[in-house]
Amino acid sequence: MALDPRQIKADFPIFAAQVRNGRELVYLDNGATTQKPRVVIDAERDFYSSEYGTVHRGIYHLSAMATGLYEAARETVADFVNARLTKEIIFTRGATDSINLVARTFGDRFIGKGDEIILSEFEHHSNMVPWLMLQERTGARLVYVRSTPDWRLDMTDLRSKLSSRTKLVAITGMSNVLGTINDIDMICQLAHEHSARVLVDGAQLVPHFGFDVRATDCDFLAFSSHKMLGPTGVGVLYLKEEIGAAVPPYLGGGDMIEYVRYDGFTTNELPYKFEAGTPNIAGVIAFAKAIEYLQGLGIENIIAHEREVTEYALDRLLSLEGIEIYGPKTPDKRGALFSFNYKDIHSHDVASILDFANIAVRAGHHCAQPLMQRLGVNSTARASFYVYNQKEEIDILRESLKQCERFLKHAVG
Amino acid sequence: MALDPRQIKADFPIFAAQVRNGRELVYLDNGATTQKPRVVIDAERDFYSSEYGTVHRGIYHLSAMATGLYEAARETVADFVNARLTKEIIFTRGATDSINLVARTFGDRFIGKGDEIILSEFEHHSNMVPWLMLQERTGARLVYVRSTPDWRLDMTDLRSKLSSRTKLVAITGMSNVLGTINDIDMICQLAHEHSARVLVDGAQLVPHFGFDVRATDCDFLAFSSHKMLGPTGVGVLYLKEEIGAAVPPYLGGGDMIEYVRYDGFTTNELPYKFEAGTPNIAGVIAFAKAIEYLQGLGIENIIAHEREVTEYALDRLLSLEGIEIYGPKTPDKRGALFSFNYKDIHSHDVASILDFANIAVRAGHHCAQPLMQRLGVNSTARASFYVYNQKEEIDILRESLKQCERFLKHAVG
Amino acid sequence: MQLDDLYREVIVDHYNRPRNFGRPEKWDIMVEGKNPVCGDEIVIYLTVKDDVVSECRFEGKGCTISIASASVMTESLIGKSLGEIRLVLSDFNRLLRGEVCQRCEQYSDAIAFQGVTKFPVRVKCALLAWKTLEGAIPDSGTHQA
Amino acid sequence: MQLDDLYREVIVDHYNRPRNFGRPEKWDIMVEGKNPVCGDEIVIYLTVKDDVVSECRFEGKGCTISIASASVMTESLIGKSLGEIRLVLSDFNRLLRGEVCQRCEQYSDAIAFQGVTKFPVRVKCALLAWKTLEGAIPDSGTHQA
Ligand SMILES: Cc1ncc(COP(=O)(O)O)c(C=O)c1O
Ligand SMILES: Cc1ncc(COP(=O)(O)O)c(C=O)c1O
Repeated sequence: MALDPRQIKADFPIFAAQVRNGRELVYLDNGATTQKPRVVIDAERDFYSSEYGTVHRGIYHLSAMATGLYEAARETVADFVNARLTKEIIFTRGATDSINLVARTFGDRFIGKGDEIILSEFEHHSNMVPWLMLQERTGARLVYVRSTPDWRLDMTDLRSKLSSRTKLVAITGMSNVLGTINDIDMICQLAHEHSARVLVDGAQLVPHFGFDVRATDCDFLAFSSHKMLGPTGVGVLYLKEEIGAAVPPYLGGGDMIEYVRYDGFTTNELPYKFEAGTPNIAGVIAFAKAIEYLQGLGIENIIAHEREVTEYALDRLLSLEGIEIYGPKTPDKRGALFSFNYKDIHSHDVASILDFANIAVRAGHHCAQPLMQRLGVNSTARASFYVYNQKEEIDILRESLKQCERFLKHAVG
Repeated sequence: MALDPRQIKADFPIFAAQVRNGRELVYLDNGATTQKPRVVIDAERDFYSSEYGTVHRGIYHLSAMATGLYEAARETVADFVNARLTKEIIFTRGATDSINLVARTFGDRFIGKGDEIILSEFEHHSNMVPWLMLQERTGARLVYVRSTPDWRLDMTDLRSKLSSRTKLVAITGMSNVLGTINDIDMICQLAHEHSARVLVDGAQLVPHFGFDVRATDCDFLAFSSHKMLGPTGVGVLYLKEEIGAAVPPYLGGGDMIEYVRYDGFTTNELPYKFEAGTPNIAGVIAFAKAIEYLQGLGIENIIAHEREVTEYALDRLLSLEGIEIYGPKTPDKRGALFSFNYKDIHSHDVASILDFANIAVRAGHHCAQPLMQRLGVNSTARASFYVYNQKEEIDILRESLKQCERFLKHAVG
Repeated sequence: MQLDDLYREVIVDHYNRPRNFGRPEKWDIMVEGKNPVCGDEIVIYLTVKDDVVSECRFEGKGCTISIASASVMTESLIGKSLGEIRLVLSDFNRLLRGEVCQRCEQYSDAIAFQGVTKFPVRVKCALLAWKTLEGAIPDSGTHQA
Repeated sequence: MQLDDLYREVIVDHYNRPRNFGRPEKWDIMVEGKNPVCGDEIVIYLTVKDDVVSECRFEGKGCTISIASASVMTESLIGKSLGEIRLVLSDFNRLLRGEVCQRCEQYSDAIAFQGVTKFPVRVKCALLAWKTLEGAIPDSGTHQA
């Protein structure tokens, strides 16, 4: 069943609130963060208003209820990514936190001097800097897989770089700059042939295409709630039980321990081992509502919508004179996220001028500075779409882009 | 001006929602987490409903507004703890996260083999385990200051344990088991005489007594939003600028970098250096509302209320036959938080039975297992008070405690 | 939901007068269990003759529910074969998950713990002795996600 | 708030025809600045004679606001003593903080940047050249919390 973005929009209070100069909000910065539906907003409010308590420790009613909701959220997430065990789901602060967790636990334990970590050229800083830091700590080496001219991962190059030295392939599911979707199934298969583990940065992919950790057989999956209709301050790390059990803990504190003595401690079982301190209880509970909302729309329908938008956007934007789009020009294995520059107008100017038409796009390096250099640009503008975006908004974007130029030209007099 | 808890309660929707069997909720687990006033709940809802966007990167209206609110929240916090510079305030996930941040940055850089970290015997696991982990990583040594028979920090013992080997004194502002408040001014003075830094675990102290980082001259201060009327998933680390500049970063990712190359990176300036990834934007913004609410009540008034409750509770509870209270028996330098056991009824049974009278108390080890051993108990019940608690609730607690016994006796037949 | 659902008379009775309490002179199997959260500790001693439990005793500290549950457990195990014990274990686990368990009527006062399912935070207390025993009977095959 | 507040004609003009653009043959002081977020880069060249700026040129890449602002800056510095430059710098900073600055009228087209204060995210762009110069004039004493 096709999504009806008009109807979906009605579930998101921001669209009614943010009409400016008679123009509706065209929100195209979904790659950065998404808006929240009423069910998610209400979930937090209702929880705080009528059943708030801490988790895991309280005997009393409120705490028992909160614990029940919190752990039910974990099941919702486990189910969403098809994890074998609920305890393979760790709640973190966000995708960045999830990846750092892996670097500090699995990385520090299993990746040493001379070992290699394979990345793509188009990773987000969050999937680069933790490994650069690990490199500094341990002397491991980062190896980058080349991109094809069409800005896809060069699988031949990946094959040639995989070796017995490879301990981890840390790769994005979908690039937040190029829109490129990587072939995770194949990457896992190839990596596992070399006994290397695979971390999938799912921050962009998961919200738009869902994910099946068992089908892909990936070892780690990181993603963020706020990029998939959920609250800020919540992320997920899926990790295989066998790995979770074998690595040291991440943060120390309450809940992650079994016994503490003045001179030592033992760690709690999964998933608690990796959840030190009071978690973002309300955030996690509301995040489950976001997932349920997405499931209500139907992941298949979301994927179909994404495809339709991608095709239309590529068609309408590529045909605009003076635009340069960075990333694959064909809709296969590509998300509805488009980085571009228009004429020689600086991306900041583009974003400012579009903002005046109440169109929100991103401008800058998108936390991918090295890639910017590969692309030969200082910055790009980026329009990224989600379930509430209509094809018509692509036309609005197109027309408004033309205005940019006219505006700056006109001003010269 | 004296606080009026009845009136304050009206600001917290949960109290209307949680009437059970005609009994109002007597919420006495404030040491674990506090309830939320309407202004805080509404702040999150309003933000998501009408002005949500990401921070620090967006050119467009929503993002500019969100950034403004987020950074204004930082100023609110800086002002609340009287920081010299706004950039000395780092937003984290919670007190636990804040302390781990210090262990991983300051600890890993400046505390080596043979160096000593001084703690009290009554630290929360969150201020023990990160140091136990550092001990494992670096060979630093943990040194515990003895307690006096009255369960206060033995300052003579502290003096004798401070030495040139001491690199850090990591100490709670107020014990979450004993209620003991430490003399932070004096501790900082003594530690600084030995060029040791001081980390104050303010998770319990800050919500009830406020804090002045400049007056105490502490080097680090950690606390959590959720224990002071704010949302879950937000914490604060105050750290002195000179330290923040000198230590390595914590998590790697977006926002915490200045430049990233494929083979290295440079870090951003404070506070961003320590805030990798998309932060808990809504949580932080609502947290500022919680602080403003507390400031509206007046910190002085909160302190006076705490004192009044403490005096009354000590009086009423100590006079109850069969109760054992762990912690100082006098109200000076002591918070309104009481760990106890009643007759030989297990704390879990006490909590379950009190829960039936709609009284929420904690039972267990309160994330302080080693202290439980010092106290010679397996667990305790704990009643902890806050701004919405009335003295009458102490009487209700007292009467209900008596019921516990009668209930279990009666059941025997 | 009533507090009596948790503190059934028979449970409080088992707590106040635990059956088979105290360390025996000798035993074949000994196993210790702890709940780090509440500090409860339990030690179980089994004597097995011809594959049948001839004696089962315990000692420990704990709340009403955990002590009573251990007491009931010892009673329901005596006279059972190791194979039967596995069945009892999995039955009790099912009971505490809120599932129907007709056989449970036969196990001493086990059925009294049905009410504990309404108090999720106390289920752990009720299971402490049983989970501990499970650790000593390797093949007992109750799984947990 | 109007988009014209940001893109005043005079600003767009400075962007399209930046004054004092391009590297000079020689110079006394050279200083580079970058904005990592947007990739903007700027290099400023100063020639000083008898403590007075005789020439000020720049080159770089950037958005309308950052380029125009650099262009305006060069114009407003030429002929000033180093002491006066400090004053100009702090005046421009104040202007961009939204404070009243009557002297700013005298600095080339600096006053046109007043509208930028309504676009907080673009203030950084407007300040890039000025902050960069500040780094080369150590005593300029503008403080930031
Ligand atoms: C591909 C990718 N990875 C990681 C992240 C980091 O996510 P977060 O900021 O939620 O931690 C992002 C978000 O910008 C992203 O696009
Ligand atoms: C003294 C003390 N320190 C640290 C913490 C940890 O706080 P959080 O769980 O919010 O990280 C707590 C909360 O239980 C505490 O009481």
